[in-house]
Amino acid sequence: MDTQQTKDIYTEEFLMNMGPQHPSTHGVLSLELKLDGEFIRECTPHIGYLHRSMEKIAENRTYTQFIPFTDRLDYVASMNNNLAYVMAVEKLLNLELPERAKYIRIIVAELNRVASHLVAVGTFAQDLGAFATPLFYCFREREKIIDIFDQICGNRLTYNYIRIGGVQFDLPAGVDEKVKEFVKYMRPKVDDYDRLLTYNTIFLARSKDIGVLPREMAINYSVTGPSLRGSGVKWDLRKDEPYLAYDKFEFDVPVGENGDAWDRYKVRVEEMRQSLRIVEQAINTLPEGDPTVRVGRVIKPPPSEVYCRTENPRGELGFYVVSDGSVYPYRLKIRSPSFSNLAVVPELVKGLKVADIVCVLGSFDIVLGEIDR
Amino acid sequence: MRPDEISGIIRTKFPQVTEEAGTNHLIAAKESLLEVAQYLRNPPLALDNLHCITAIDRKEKMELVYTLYSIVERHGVTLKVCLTPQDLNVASLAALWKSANWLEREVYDLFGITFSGHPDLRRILNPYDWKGYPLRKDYSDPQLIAKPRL
Amino acid sequence: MMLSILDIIVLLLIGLAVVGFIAASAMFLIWWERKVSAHIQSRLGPMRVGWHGVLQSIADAVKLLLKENIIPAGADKLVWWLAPFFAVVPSVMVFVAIPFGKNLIVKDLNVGILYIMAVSSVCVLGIFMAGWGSNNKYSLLGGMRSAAQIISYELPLILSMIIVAMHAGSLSMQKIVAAQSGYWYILHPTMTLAFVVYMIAATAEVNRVPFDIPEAESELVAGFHTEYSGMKFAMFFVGEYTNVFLISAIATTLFLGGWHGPILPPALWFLIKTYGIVTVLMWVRWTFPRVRVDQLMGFAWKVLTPVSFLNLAVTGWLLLK
Amino acid sequence: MINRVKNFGIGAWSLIKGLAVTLKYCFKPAVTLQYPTQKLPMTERFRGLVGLRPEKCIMCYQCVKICPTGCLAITHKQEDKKKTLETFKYNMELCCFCGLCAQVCPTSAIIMTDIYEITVYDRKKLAINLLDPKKYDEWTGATIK
Repeated sequence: MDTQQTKDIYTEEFLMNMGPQHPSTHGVLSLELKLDGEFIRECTPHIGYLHRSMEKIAENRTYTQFIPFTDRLDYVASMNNNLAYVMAVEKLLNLELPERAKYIRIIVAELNRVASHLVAVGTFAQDLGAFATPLFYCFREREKIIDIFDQICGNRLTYNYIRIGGVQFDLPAGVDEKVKEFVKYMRPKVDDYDRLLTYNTIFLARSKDIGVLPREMAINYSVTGPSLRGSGVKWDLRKDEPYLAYDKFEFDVPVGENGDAWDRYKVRVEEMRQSLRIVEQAINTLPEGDPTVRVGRVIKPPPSEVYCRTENPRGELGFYVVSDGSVYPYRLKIRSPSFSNLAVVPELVKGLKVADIVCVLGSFDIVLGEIDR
Repeated sequence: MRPDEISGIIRTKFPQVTEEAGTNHLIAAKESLLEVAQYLRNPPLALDNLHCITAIDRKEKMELVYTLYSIVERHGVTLKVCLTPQDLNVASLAALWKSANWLEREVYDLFGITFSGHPDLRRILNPYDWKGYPLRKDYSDPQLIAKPRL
Repeated sequence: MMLSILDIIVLLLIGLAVVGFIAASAMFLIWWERKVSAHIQSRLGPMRVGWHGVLQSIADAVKLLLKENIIPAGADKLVWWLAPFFAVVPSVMVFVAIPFGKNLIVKDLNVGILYIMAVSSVCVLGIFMAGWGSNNKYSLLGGMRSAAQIISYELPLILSMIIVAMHAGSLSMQKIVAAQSGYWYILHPTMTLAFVVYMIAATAEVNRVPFDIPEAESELVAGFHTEYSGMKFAMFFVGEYTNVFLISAIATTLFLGGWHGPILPPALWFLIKTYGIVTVLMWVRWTFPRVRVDQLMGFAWKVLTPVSFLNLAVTGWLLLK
Repeated sequence: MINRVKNFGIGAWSLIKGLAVTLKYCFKPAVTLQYPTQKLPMTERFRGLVGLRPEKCIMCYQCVKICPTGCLAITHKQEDKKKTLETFKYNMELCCFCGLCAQVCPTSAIIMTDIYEITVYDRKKLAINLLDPKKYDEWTGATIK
């Protein structure tokens, strides 16, 4: 670019602020872009607009009272947040769960994973310019899952359903029919997304070889979840460190080849299919019995520390809970997957164009509630 | 490898690294942290993924807990460092693991522990001109309405 | 030649008719686009204002009329104020040469296509002025992109039009339609290729998806018309829909035999074909993602232009053989 | 050169397949509701506004203790061993509709109604007293199950 001819033309890089209020930053994230025409020279994210200091709140709430707050972390997949937090506390109490509770939790968590991936796929297509049509299709399918959750636990977004020692209510009567019917309804829809988006030549041109994340850099930045699997690392907590009853179901872990935006998107579409397989197997072999263990109203775990992590739709959500024997947790650290996933974006974006930063950001599918805590 | 095997290897290499009672968390001294971390990062244990850094304010001392994992070997180690409230400073591991960059910035922002050798140690979650470190136990703020204790 | 009072009145009446038709067709197209996009996305679209939301466009127009006229701080006042006019007036001027029926044409210019191309390339000025005048980084980017895009897609557009002119032997629109009475030009092999190139280039000319880079919602917030609200935004909006109507009208005239058709009156045939192409454009708009700037430019210069030149050469050889 | 044309063909074919998908859904019935006229019936376990059946309340303060955001406040009078409710303040602004109070209440005096349209012009009206019967008339008739 700096041939003799352009030496005497005085060009200047200009600073553009993208966010915190911008159509495709997936929340209140502000990206400061140093632009040279269309090319990005430097990108520094500023986060913290949604910082509610959940960890300070947790120190003033009892263990049960903090469950509704975990819904507000990754508000797109709040069942999985409940699950991670409650499993950490159960590890503290080293509580043994009945089989039925494990199965219900898996069904609910996997359905929420499908709903969360639907949001991710819809907004990623929207970021690439397929205005509103894929998003509406994804939200039409997601609405069916929300209806099932509404019937199970009474709320449509912040479920607060999983309790320490099991679940709040048992599954209502007609739900397993509805779940089976949903799985049959959803399978052809995922093939529709493949035809509409995945192999669309413009979609490929926009997302192939953009924001390539090599294996080592992904592991070094501790990127987790579909973004890590997109770079070809076969690491899925449900398979490698099975918790609950995941080892009883057979499903496979989709892995991308060269870690570009398209691979991360493809892994998510593939994971939807796998989650449907898990839900189908779980709902067919749902054991009978009471889904909750009798836990006293006042929960006082012995003074100790525990770290428990689960496979969230966005990555590995971990809770480091330190208890000092009182009713309140002494310290509660939330290790959020989107926080580390976002740390990679400025590295990948140098030299790309403005249209590509939106694509890379969408392919990492970050949620700001989880980053800012 | 099983946790006790791992701690066995480490403790033979670094005698001054002790093991916390009950759990197999390893406690390293502040000065030798970088050296131990260097060893953990390389092949025999290949802990290539600094998963999370937790700071715990125990009033009389500040604990830093490094949760390390290895995707290649499929095992993990928890390393602890204790800091006296006087000099809240420890070597930064950003050179070894790039994820430490943001995680250490968050610990600095909420606890005030400075990491020497960190590329750009700034606040990350709170506004850049925020006074005080919110997650410390002795942090008090007029607007903070403590919920009535039971 | 002095225009007598009577001539002036007749001209004013014709002008009024054309502008009236443009406003009505823009209103209808806005409503039609919202219904088509709604049904594609399995929802209902406007349903409340009138039967199936028919009066929705009027309601929108009134709303935009009542909006406050905000001039952004530090905007280049004159350029910013003039931009909407430069975007709309050329589209209205093109209507002179569009043949709606056997003699339903404002003025059958014998340089029809040349006039159309000359006038419609002024639109890019309006968009660029909007981008530059609004003193907003997003608009600037949008304006720059639109300038590059429209200029580079003008070449394939003109070439595909010349191919039709070569076959028809004249530039005048009526003569082209007359030449297609028995045999629509689209059936001729080189013409179908020209039709495809024309449609792609024309979609890029009016900034519609997959080429809507200048007002890319998800990157540049709203591109060149970020700072416009109220009637100024309405002018850009009407301008865009008039342009869509125009490129479909030119496409029907050049390739689908204008107002030729078996039983229905000619004007009705013309409208059916034009709105058919507009519906296809809408269908394309609500399906495809957006192309990136450099891919768009690469596609224009590396694919469309060579193909058009090749087509031109083949047509020339065929005609002279 | 040949595979450039082949790729171009595959690309064009993928575009047409995409168009086919949208065309397929174009003729399928719409799934949306016209909100103010058609409303989605809420399920039986839906957690809307907090409702109270005062006669069942035994003033055990369990709900006040469990509420994570502290939006319930009760005062009661104690005359020779007989407790009567005085006020039952409920602050809708802080309520996060988590349903913990309804779950912990021994006599299920406090329950979650299915009102979800909570809009007020003045913030102070969000703090209401659950005892007076006209509390929910402003929003569609209270459907205390």
